[in-house]
Amino acid sequence: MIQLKNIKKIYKVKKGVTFEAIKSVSLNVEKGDIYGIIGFSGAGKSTLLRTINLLEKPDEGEVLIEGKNIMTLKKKELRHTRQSISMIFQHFNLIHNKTVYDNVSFPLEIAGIPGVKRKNIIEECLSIVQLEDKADQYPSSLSGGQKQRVAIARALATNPKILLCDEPTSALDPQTTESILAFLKKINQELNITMVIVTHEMDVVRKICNKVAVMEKGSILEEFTLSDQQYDPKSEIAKLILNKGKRMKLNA
Amino acid sequence: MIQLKNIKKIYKVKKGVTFEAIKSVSLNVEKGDIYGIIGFSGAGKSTLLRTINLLEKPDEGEVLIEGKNIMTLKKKELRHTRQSISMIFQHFNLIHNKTVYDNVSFPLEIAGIPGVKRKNIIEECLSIVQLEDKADQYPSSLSGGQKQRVAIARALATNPKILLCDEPTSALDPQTTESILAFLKKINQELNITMVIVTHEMDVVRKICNKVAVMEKGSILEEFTLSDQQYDPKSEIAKLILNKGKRMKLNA
Amino acid sequence: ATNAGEVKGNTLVIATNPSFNGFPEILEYIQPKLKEQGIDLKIQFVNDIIQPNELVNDKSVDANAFQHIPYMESYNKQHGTQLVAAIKVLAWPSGLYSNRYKNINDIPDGATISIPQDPSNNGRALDFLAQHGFIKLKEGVGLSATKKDIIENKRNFKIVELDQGMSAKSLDDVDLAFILGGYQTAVGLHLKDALLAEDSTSEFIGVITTRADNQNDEKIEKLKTVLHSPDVKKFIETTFEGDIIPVFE
Amino acid sequence: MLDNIIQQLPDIMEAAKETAIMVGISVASGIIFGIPLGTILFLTRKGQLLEQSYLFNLLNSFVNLVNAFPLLILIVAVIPFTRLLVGTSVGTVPAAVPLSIAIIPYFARLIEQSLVEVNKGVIEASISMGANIFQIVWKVMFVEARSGIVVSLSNIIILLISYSTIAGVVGAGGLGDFAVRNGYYRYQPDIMLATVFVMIVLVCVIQISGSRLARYLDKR
Amino acid sequence: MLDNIIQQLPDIMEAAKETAIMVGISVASGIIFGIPLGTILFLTRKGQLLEQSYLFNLLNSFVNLVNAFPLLILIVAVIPFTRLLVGTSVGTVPAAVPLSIAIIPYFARLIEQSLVEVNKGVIEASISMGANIFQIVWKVMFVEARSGIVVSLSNIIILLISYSTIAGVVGAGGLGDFAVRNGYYRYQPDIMLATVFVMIVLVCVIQISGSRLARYLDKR
Ligand SMILES: Nc1ncnc2c1ncn2[C@@H]1O[C@H](COP(=O)(O)OP(=O)(O)OP(=O)(O)O)[C@@H](O)[C@H]1O
Ligand SMILES: Nc1ncnc2c1ncn2[C@@H]1O[C@H](COP(=O)(O)OP(=O)(O)OP(=O)(O)O)[C@@H](O)[C@H]1O
Ligand SMILES: [Mg+2]
Ligand SMILES: [Mg+2]
Repeated sequence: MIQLKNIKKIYKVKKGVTFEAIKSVSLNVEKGDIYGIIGFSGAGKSTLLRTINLLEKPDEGEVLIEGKNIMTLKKKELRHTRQSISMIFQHFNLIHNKTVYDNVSFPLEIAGIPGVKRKNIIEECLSIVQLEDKADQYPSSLSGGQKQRVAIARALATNPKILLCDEPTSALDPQTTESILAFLKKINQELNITMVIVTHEMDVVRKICNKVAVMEKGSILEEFTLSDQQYDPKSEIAKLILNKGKRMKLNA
Repeated sequence: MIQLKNIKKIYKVKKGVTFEAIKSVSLNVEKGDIYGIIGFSGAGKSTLLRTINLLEKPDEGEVLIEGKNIMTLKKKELRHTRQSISMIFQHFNLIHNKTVYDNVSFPLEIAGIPGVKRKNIIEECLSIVQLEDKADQYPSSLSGGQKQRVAIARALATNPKILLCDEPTSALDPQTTESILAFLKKINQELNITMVIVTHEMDVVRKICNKVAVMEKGSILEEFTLSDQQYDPKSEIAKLILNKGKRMKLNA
Repeated sequence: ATNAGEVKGNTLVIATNPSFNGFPEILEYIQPKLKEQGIDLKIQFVNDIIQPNELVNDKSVDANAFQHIPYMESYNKQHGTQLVAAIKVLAWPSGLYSNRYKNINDIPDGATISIPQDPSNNGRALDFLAQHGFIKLKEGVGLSATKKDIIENKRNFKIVELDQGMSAKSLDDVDLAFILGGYQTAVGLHLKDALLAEDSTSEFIGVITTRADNQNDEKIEKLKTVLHSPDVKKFIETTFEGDIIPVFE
Repeated sequence: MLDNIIQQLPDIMEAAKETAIMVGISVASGIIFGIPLGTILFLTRKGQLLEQSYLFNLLNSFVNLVNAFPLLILIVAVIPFTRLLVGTSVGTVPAAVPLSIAIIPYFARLIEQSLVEVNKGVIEASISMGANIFQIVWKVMFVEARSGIVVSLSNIIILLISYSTIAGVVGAGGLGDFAVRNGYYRYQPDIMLATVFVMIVLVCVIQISGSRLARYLDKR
Repeated sequence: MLDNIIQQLPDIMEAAKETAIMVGISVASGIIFGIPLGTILFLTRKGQLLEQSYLFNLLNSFVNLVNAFPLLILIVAVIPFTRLLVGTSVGTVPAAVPLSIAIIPYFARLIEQSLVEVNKGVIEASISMGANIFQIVWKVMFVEARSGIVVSLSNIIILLISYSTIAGVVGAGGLGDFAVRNGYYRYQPDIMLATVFVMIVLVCVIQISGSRLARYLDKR
């Protein structure tokens, strides 16, 4: 579904100084995967995620979506492809001068969904994130978690084939997280939506991911399937996931 | 150290419609406490925290810091009091046109700390959050976690008596969170800094808080001491903390 | 432009409007001649028709050179000043010009006529039109006439008021334009091309203006001598090709 | 004194009407041409969505060129164009042509600057949704920048009210010209004061309603 | 034609110097008075840090009042003040007085608008640190708004270059007046073109460097 081939991303920090945020990373996400990307702060997770829909144009490498190299697509085709890839941003990126309702409506308008249909979809999405009562408010009057939930609702609205999530539950309490994760799992299974989730919450990984990549300093350190009992984790963070996973099982 | 008495905060949503974000909340934080505030998204945690340094002026009630009602202070005295209360914001609120170094320097300049001393303090703070190498960069070129760490460094710089943290580790990976929490614990013990931490990460509560308040819909549902083995939690979220706490002990 | 005010004993400061044809050229031409007489002529350019008089009146400058006598008189009346016409220099005979018609008798009813809007020439144009039977003005308004003083406009002329600098440029927009002497050259016309023109003995004589207390000043006397020389006369005649004419012998 | 003013009141009102016509037409052209021009300037800038240095440099130079012209010279310079457009170059409506030409690039600059202030993350989000440029501009940038645009709009209206004075040279009339001609040149200070007073009231109304509207539209 | 221009070149240069003086002084006053005025306007607005509706209304009315005056009338109206300040009312330096008075409120508006765009969270953060108003303004607001301020600054310089034309009525000279005199009244299109060309170059230099600097200063 998603293939990244030898992606490299270099930022210019200042004159003469560059920073290699992604160093030749390859990744293969299959249809129906919920693929977790974890790693230290600053490892390059968000950057990598953003190359998948070409928000960040890699300096080297290829991005394939359903086998097509989207870096060679014409603008119009790229836009079309992007309409089937939703994204939840780390900093939410809501439109401040639109109400919650209109923020969720926005991707639907872009996708050309007629007005009559939109209303139902929006209300449904808002009810998933339990924000029906805030529909008429503007983002600035929302709490952090509420903003994040609007961002989630917005991403779900268009019923995407691929969902890219950058720390989608970072501002949410455990119960809300739980219910959102359950919903994501459900749409993953029922609608076969592929997801890539950047997160630092090990619980999130354990609860819904089937595969995980661990990033460090711009490279993928290791990549494993969560159900793989044999797997011998290399990184601390991977051990944390797998060990805890065992512990939890013991306690279940 | 910090006493909130019958705090009430009402927002005007639109003409004629108001929203009671805080409904008569009282709270008592003692010197040296690490006081956790947890609860659902939108419960009023951030709002309550922001009343402590009067960023949000309560519509009713009193805010006492070290026994003094700071709502009756003159502007200058209030500023002075605020200089000893640091805050880590949920959305970081870094100054975008200042480098990481200058962002950390800023509260020191306000506190009137001479230039020569500042350099050492700033470097120390940046090393605590492991961002020495990003000192010359601007916030826009930082990852989400790095921004949060700058906000932490900035809050620590002035060596405050009180530290108000709004989800201080929400954007951080487990290891970084661990090291920051360890540091917070350390300064709490060594310098007797009082902290109020709003968080949705149960791990954070378990690891460093000694007291917890659970908020729901603008009220404090319950309040308990973490070391209190007898305590019978009412809310789901409190059970989550205490139960898991037990589990972890079993596994230790 | 220099700052006025620092007038020394042998310095003569004259304010002039650089936009109007005639005086600026003449003043620059006589500068060296006055120098020979021991007078340092300083020209203060002021692009306005009120300020030059104000400056003379409040003694910022010694004299000005831009206006005709009727304007000076009405200015005196309005502002309560006592400016005097010290030296008569030139005349700018104005006239009615047209790009659309060859003869003044061809001008149809309802034609558009442009006139200058500045008060020094607005009344002058209206008065001219009245004298030649285009319109009738209220009794006795004379040169201070405004459009409102038109009491009869049988032929339904449409009168538009423009900046004097615009009148020649808008010849393509109007049927007939009252153009002040000197501006017609901008579009390659001369006094002889006018369908109707003021005669050279009209009262609109450009003068050097000064204060009453100053008019017998030695420097003004010397200025007069220099200005009224045959040399200057020839200069005016050749420079302005008959569109601006000297009024002294 | 009051007599004089009352007597001239119809003329002042007529002048106000002329100002309204000139400013109205120019503001309309400012909106119709200045907003797109400013938007294209912004979009074709280095590092922006439609980066296009040739087009940007062309438009930027054009904007600078017009902004460099003293208004009086601009009025004269565009006479042939004015004549082509409205048949004549004298009068109130024709005067709106050079005023429009003067205000369009100036407004475009203000629009450009308002768009610069739009949060980049929001634009990125709409790109990620597959929005086309038109949608991004119309549904995101203009929405986010709307309060700044409203303030700029009231600024240019105010600017135009005093600018239009100069259009008096082509017989446009208007309040400014009326004040200058009757108040200054014909020395009727009372008339001048009365006319300027009307202008001040106009300006206050526009500024205050602009700033109210801007605050109302700003939900950030 | 070229001969004519070359012959007048010294005059054009002299006019450029006059423009530089007028614009220089006015821009300096704009910075010295306009920035504080705009800042106070912003701070005393409803809902802002120093909310003070009396002071705000007073200053706001003053700004509107000055902005409502046609420049010519303003120049004439302040003559007594000019004379008090610099001893005379005619010449290049005196002309800078009304120009300054005209530009200060206008610049203040632009400053006010730039400050509105500053992120509220950042201001809140500095309040929470116990910063005083001066520190908040100086170390936060101006820092965050600096690129907008730079653009506004180049905008007013450009505006002043063409504004200064009107100062010809008090004998200020300058490029605009020179162009008007020669090109408009005297009909020497070559001289006018040459002069306007100098103005265009000036404007381009200012706009481009302003916009470069603004982009360099913008780290958001
Ligand atoms: N300016 C405002 N106008 C109206 N309602 C507001 C405003 N600010 C906050 N609220 C409401 O007050 C409630 C409490 O907000 P607050 O930010 O304190 O929540 P929180 O507990 O911090 O939530 P989170 O965990 O999601 O950050 C929310 O329901 C929010 O929508
Ligand atoms: N525009 C930029 N210029 C320079 N460096 C940048 C820029 N953007 C990102 N970086 C650097 O690239 C690295 C990777 O950033 P990225 O946002 O991908 O990290 P991340 O893994 O998502 O971290 P976090 O968990 O903290 O969000 C960081 O070290 C960051 O400082
Ligand atoms: Mg990230
Ligand atoms: Mg919160």
